[in-house]
Amino acid sequence: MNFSELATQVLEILAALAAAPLFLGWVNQCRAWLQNRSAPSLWLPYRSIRKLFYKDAVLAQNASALFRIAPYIVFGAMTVAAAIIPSMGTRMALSPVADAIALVGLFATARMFIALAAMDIGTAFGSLGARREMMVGFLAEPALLIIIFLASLLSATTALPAISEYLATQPLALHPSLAFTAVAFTMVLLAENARIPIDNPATHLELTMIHEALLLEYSARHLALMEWAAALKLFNYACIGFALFVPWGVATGNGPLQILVSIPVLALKLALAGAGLALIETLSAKLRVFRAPEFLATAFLFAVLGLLVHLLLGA
Amino acid sequence: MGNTPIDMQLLNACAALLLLLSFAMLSQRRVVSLVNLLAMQGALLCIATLLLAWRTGNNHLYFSAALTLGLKVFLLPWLLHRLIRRLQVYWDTEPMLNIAGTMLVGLLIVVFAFGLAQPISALASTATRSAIGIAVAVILLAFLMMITRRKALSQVVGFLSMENGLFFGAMSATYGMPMVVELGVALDILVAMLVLGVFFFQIREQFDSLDLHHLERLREDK
Amino acid sequence: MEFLLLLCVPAGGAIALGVLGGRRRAPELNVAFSLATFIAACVLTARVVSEGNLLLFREWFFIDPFNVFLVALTAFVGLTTALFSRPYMRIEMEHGRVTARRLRLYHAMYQLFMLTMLVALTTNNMGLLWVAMEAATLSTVLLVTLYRTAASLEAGWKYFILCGVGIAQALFGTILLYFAAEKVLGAEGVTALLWTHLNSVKGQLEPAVLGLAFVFLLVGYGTKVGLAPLHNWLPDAHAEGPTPISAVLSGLLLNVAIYAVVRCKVLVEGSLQSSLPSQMLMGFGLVSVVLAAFLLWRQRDIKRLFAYSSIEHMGIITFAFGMGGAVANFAALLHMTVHSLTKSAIFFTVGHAAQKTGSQLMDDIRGLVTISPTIGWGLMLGTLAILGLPPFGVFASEFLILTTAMKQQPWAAPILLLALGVAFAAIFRRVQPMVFGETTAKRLPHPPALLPVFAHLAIVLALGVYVPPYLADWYRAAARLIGGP
Amino acid sequence: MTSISPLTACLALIALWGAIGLAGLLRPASLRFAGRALFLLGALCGLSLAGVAVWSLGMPTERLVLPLGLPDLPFHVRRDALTSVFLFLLGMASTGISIFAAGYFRKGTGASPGLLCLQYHLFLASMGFVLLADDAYGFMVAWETMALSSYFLVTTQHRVAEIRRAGFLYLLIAHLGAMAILLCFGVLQGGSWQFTFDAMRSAQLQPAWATIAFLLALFGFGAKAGLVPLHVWLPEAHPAAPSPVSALMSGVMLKMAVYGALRVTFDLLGEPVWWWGLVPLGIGLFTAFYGVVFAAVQTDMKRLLAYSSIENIGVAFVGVGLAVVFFGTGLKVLGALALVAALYHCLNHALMKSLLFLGTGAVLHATGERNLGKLGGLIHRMPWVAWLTLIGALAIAGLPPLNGFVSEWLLLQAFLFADDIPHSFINMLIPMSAALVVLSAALAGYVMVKFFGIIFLGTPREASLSQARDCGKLERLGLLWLACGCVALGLLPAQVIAHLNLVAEELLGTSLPSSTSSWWLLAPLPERQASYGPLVLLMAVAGVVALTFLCVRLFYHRRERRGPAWDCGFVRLDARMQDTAEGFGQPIRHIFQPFFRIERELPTPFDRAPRYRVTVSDRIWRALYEPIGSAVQWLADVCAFLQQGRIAIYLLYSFVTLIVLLAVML
Repeated sequence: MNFSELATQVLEILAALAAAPLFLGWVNQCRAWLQNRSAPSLWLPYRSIRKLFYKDAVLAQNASALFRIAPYIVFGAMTVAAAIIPSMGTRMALSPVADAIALVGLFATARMFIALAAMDIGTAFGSLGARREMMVGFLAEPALLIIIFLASLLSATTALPAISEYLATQPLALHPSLAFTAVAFTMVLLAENARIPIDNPATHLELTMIHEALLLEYSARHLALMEWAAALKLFNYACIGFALFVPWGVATGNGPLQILVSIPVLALKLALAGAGLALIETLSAKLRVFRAPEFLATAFLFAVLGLLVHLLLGA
Repeated sequence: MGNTPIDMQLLNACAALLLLLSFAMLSQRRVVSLVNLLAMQGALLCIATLLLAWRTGNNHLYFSAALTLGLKVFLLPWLLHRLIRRLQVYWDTEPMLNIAGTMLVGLLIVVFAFGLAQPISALASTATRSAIGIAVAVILLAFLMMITRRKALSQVVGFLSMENGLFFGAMSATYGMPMVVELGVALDILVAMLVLGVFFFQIREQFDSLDLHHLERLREDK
Repeated sequence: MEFLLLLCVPAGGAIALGVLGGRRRAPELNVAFSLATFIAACVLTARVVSEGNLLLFREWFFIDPFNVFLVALTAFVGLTTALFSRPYMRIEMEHGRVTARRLRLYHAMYQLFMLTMLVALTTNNMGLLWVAMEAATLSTVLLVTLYRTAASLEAGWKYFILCGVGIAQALFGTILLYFAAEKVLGAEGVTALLWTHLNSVKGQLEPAVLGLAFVFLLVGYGTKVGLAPLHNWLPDAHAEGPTPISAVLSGLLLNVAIYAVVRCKVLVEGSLQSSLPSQMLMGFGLVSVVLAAFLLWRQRDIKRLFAYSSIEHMGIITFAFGMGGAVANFAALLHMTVHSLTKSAIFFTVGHAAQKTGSQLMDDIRGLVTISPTIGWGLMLGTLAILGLPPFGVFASEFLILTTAMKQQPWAAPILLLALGVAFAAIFRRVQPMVFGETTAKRLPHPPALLPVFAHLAIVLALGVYVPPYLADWYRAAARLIGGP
Repeated sequence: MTSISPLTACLALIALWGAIGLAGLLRPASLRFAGRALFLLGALCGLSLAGVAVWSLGMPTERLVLPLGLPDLPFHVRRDALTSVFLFLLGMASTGISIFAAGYFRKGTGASPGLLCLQYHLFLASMGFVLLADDAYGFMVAWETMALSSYFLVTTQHRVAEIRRAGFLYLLIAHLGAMAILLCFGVLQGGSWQFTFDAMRSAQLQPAWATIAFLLALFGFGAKAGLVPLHVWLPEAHPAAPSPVSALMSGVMLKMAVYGALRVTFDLLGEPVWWWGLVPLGIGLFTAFYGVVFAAVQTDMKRLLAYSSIENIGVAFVGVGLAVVFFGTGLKVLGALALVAALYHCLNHALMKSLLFLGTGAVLHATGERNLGKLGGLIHRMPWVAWLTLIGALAIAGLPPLNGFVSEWLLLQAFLFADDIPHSFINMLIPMSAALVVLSAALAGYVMVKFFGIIFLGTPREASLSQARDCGKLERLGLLWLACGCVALGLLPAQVIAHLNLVAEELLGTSLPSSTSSWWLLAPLPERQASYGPLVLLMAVAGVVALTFLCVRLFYHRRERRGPAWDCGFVRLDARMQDTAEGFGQPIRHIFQPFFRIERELPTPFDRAPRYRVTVSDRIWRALYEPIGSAVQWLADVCAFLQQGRIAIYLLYSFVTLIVLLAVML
């Protein structure tokens, strides 16, 4: 572990923490534009997080300690996840600590804590949200892993930085298998981040909500952490997507210059991804909750198809 | 058969008569007659034994003959008659298989028995070796009789007839078993008869009849 | 001397109890005679251990490794059954099911039965063996009908007729044997019926005759063993007689019958030089095991249940003897030992259980553990032992039999295992609710005499993990004697 | 005095367990003596066994012949690395369980403490002996004793008809399995007719026979392990038993089946053929999936855990199958990886499932309820149990940095590099299997949220729950021990694997290349660059959490109020409005409908007292077991027809038999 790796690591974490709400704001802005609405400020997520931090917290009477520590754990897990994903450079101090499987595990841990915390108060919505969240989770998780498997098969490792490095340094070639998995990944991303076909981040309509139902009882700083963690999650997913499908521009060496170059590249990728996400969200309609499994099963199918294509064609 | 000595001719005649008696028992429905036929079988056995004893000069065969006379001609039939009188059972009901059918099966059995006895007779050195087949036939016919009868008493008669067949078999194959064994066998049969007598009274007491269909309760296909 | 005592004590006992058997202290007297028999058997066994095989009374009787342990076992189970029958019959008297006269008959016949079995086991004379076997039937037939109920009369009648007819076949078999032996050994005297002599010349005996003789002997003694389809008397007789008699019938008489079959098989196989007798034994064994296993499934009466279990085990033993060879014979002998101990122990507990609940129907017996922990656990452990669960000895012998079957008759092993599985399910699903569960019956004031039960089970347990060397040596010697492929 | 070898020490400890059991009969009614002191002694014994096992791991194989057993086949015992690992598992898990049990048994619960003590310690001793046995007879004796003693423990509450039924089913399937094992040994000896394992090792089997032996072993051990479709006893027996016994059965006894499968496959059979592995792989996958899907719809907390055990044992068998496939195709290092994953999973499951079962035991004692629909909010009343159970729940859900994740990680690593198998079709199937494993693992998370959330979180669903008390000191200690084990196994995988590697070395002749990088990093295959460092991961997360907490505290700490729950402004909230266990399982029921046999009772609009009832049951019971039952019944009826009670018919049988035999003889 040398200094430059450590520096890259710290930089990545800070960048993720800072850029995640921004990315969320950007997606929202794009969406508003696409929907012909006047867009909220790009900085709105920051402001609302700040506002929440300054409020007095209200806890339900029977909230247990689990309810109170869950936001911290979720936030911590998302931050560490951000540290593992090679968003700018692939040489990071923490990269040997967790590979892609552990990354999925970290996401799962966060999910489990959110779900448990939602059940803690004992409201109907809380447990409903927990149930739906876990349902989406158990379907999305295998799909995500299959996607990662494919990349691992290509690069013979499960370490995300190594995958990214491998893919980035390969001569440009068409990987038909990756096309399938890219579609699958997008679907998983939508589902996991409570985006439109599965969930509507902007609604509290009780019968359809998933993510919001989980956070109903949270207020003030706890809610702020949760929202921030959600933004981080979206950011993380976007970065995983970059690492797997558009790794070019990521710093594969230790030089400060390479890192510097990778920052605008990442910004560009994020901007495009945000716009694309907004486009998808605009073009699709919210599915009934019962349809969510079908949606995710399709994602899973695409991922597996990608895998099969890879095994068949060797590409 | 012209040069067969007279005593042997007599012996063979006895054997044939034994077989005939077996068939007669198979077709007989009156219990009293059955017992009489049994006694006649015993008598024939006795004669056969005497003939054999005389021919071979085997002393213990005389004893056997005496035993047969006492037990099978007098004692057992007497006991059975007594039982019949006391228990008032004179007729057997219709046998399971009709008489003609039984006879036919009996005929097949005789054929089988003769076939069975063939290798044994071939080895026997006794004068009576040809009678072994008849002994086997008597045994198997008695078996058949036990199967087809429905009264306890006629079954017992069948049982005793089987015993006669066995005795005749022993006689014709080996001039009888060693004395002690023969005594033991006789004792066993006597005790068996006594036990049976007790049994009959118990059954009678319980069911008011000696019909075997009372004794068909312990079964599995309920 | 010991030997004379061994036979005279039960004979004397039969006479004495025939006179005094109805008295108040008669059960104790019965125990005393049984104890004396057992002591005589022990002394005899000790002598055999030190001196080797014995031939007695002008070779009319003999003791070799094959029968010495059976003698000891018979005397031992005779003693424990007497111990068990003491309180059992007393309670039966109190319930008014037997009168003093019948008790006298019971005690006298009990001793007579022991005598006949001991004679059958020790005699060297095949004719005497037959006489003793027939006498064993006769002495027990009146015991089966001791209660004079309709069912017991029916059972007794079937027992008498079926076994009588069967044994008549055995007599014819014996005659044929004698006929064949006479050619070799001469007609003078009785040597032609002495097993030791026959055994020494078995190679010269005429195979065709011996083959036929074996069929008659097998059908004859096989009826007494309870081999299917000749077994039909067995469940009835076991279920309807007094329980001590069920215990000795199942635990001892069947052993003696199988002993007779095996003695005959040794001779015939030596002469015949073909595997036909073995195959017949295996066939009978297998049919018995399978049939019994499925019939177990339908039982409602507890004593019938275990009677069928006896058929099953006799089938296993017969099958093992049929396979022959050192290991299978060894296992079969071991199985005879443990089966007789276990089964009699089970009948003891069953007797108490049925007495306490007043019914032999399994649906009426519930929660024995609650009524009396000793009876409940005795029945449970006994059942598990008889079902062949380790560490009980039955498992040891079944293990050996099954492994040998896999070796010699691979096709039969799965069938046996399947039947054992069915039997396991059939028995255990009945026994479990009897032992466990809720009960309405009250805990009884006086504890049952269960020393015999636990003594038996302890021996069976011990045999599962440790076979004493001298016992193993007997088994081995006997296994060699029995031979086989 | 000769020096003590590990083998003799193990034997002595196992004998001591037996002696402790028997000592329970000295004062069977005394709870203090038989129920407390002896159990604590047993725990000490377990701890020592675990210690001895660790001590012995690196040592060479030892053998011994005991002067017991059959005359020609005395008990052979042997200790090698595989044995040691499982002895460690037994010792570790039983220590925690015994401590818990010492505080658990109360007066007036069925059997007397002395009897329980006897059965419990006999159970432990027999499991120990299963591991040491080195001949077929000794193995079978120990194996069946294990089944028997656990049967008695299951039926402790024998007055309940359901429990008796469960016990019967359990013993029956165990017995059938044992028969298959016996047959398997019969095949394995391969003509030498020596039933020592040594003879089996040296036997040369024809391929067809070896395959048969393998399949028989799979059936036999699968029956014990609860592989579908032989799993039916498991969800019946586990809930029926007292909780420490459930823990022991689920946590330890099922592992004995894995041990047996490994012993036969890799040790006794010697050279497994690669495609054998597909069988346990396929069955394991199906079992894992089946188990977890059923776990998700259970409403009884112990049944839920029982199904979860089925899942986990399926995963372990997936590892075993994968190891066979790899080993058979010459990919020995990957084989070692899969094997280590399977072993690791066994170890993990032993601890975490015991922990969860003991947790349910504590809940059961405190509330008297097993039904999830009547629990809730217990985290306030029973914080110790709740938090320690949470560790178990997170571990079994396969979340980092706990132990469940490690084995899953290893297994997935093994799966991922299966593309070297020289059979392209299998090559394609194996990543799919990985997907199924992941799906099961993810569903396990679902199940655990349901389990923990419904029992401990929310508000109490019954008024009586407010009386619940946290468990006693000994129980806490037992739970704590197991929870610490989960954490330790999760955080120090490199050390554990270094030990498990010895087993791979022994069975496969290859071990994983030792992770050279550092002690805190798990990198089983260095050339793959894949690594996992749970300790650092935990520290990183903890660091971030602490930092966040500090920041929040320093900069933004505002007042905190308690108020009624918001719930979108709904005011008349009560405990019955929470999701029930049935409700929580609804999505699973919906998605995986074909797996279940669902009976619904729907109210009509005109019902005065509308009732809605839904029961979910196992299809396999209907499809497999009931036909077998009726077939046996039918055969029994046919046999019974032969016996009509008529003496003439019986005589006819004798007659025909005689004639037939005579004809044969002629």
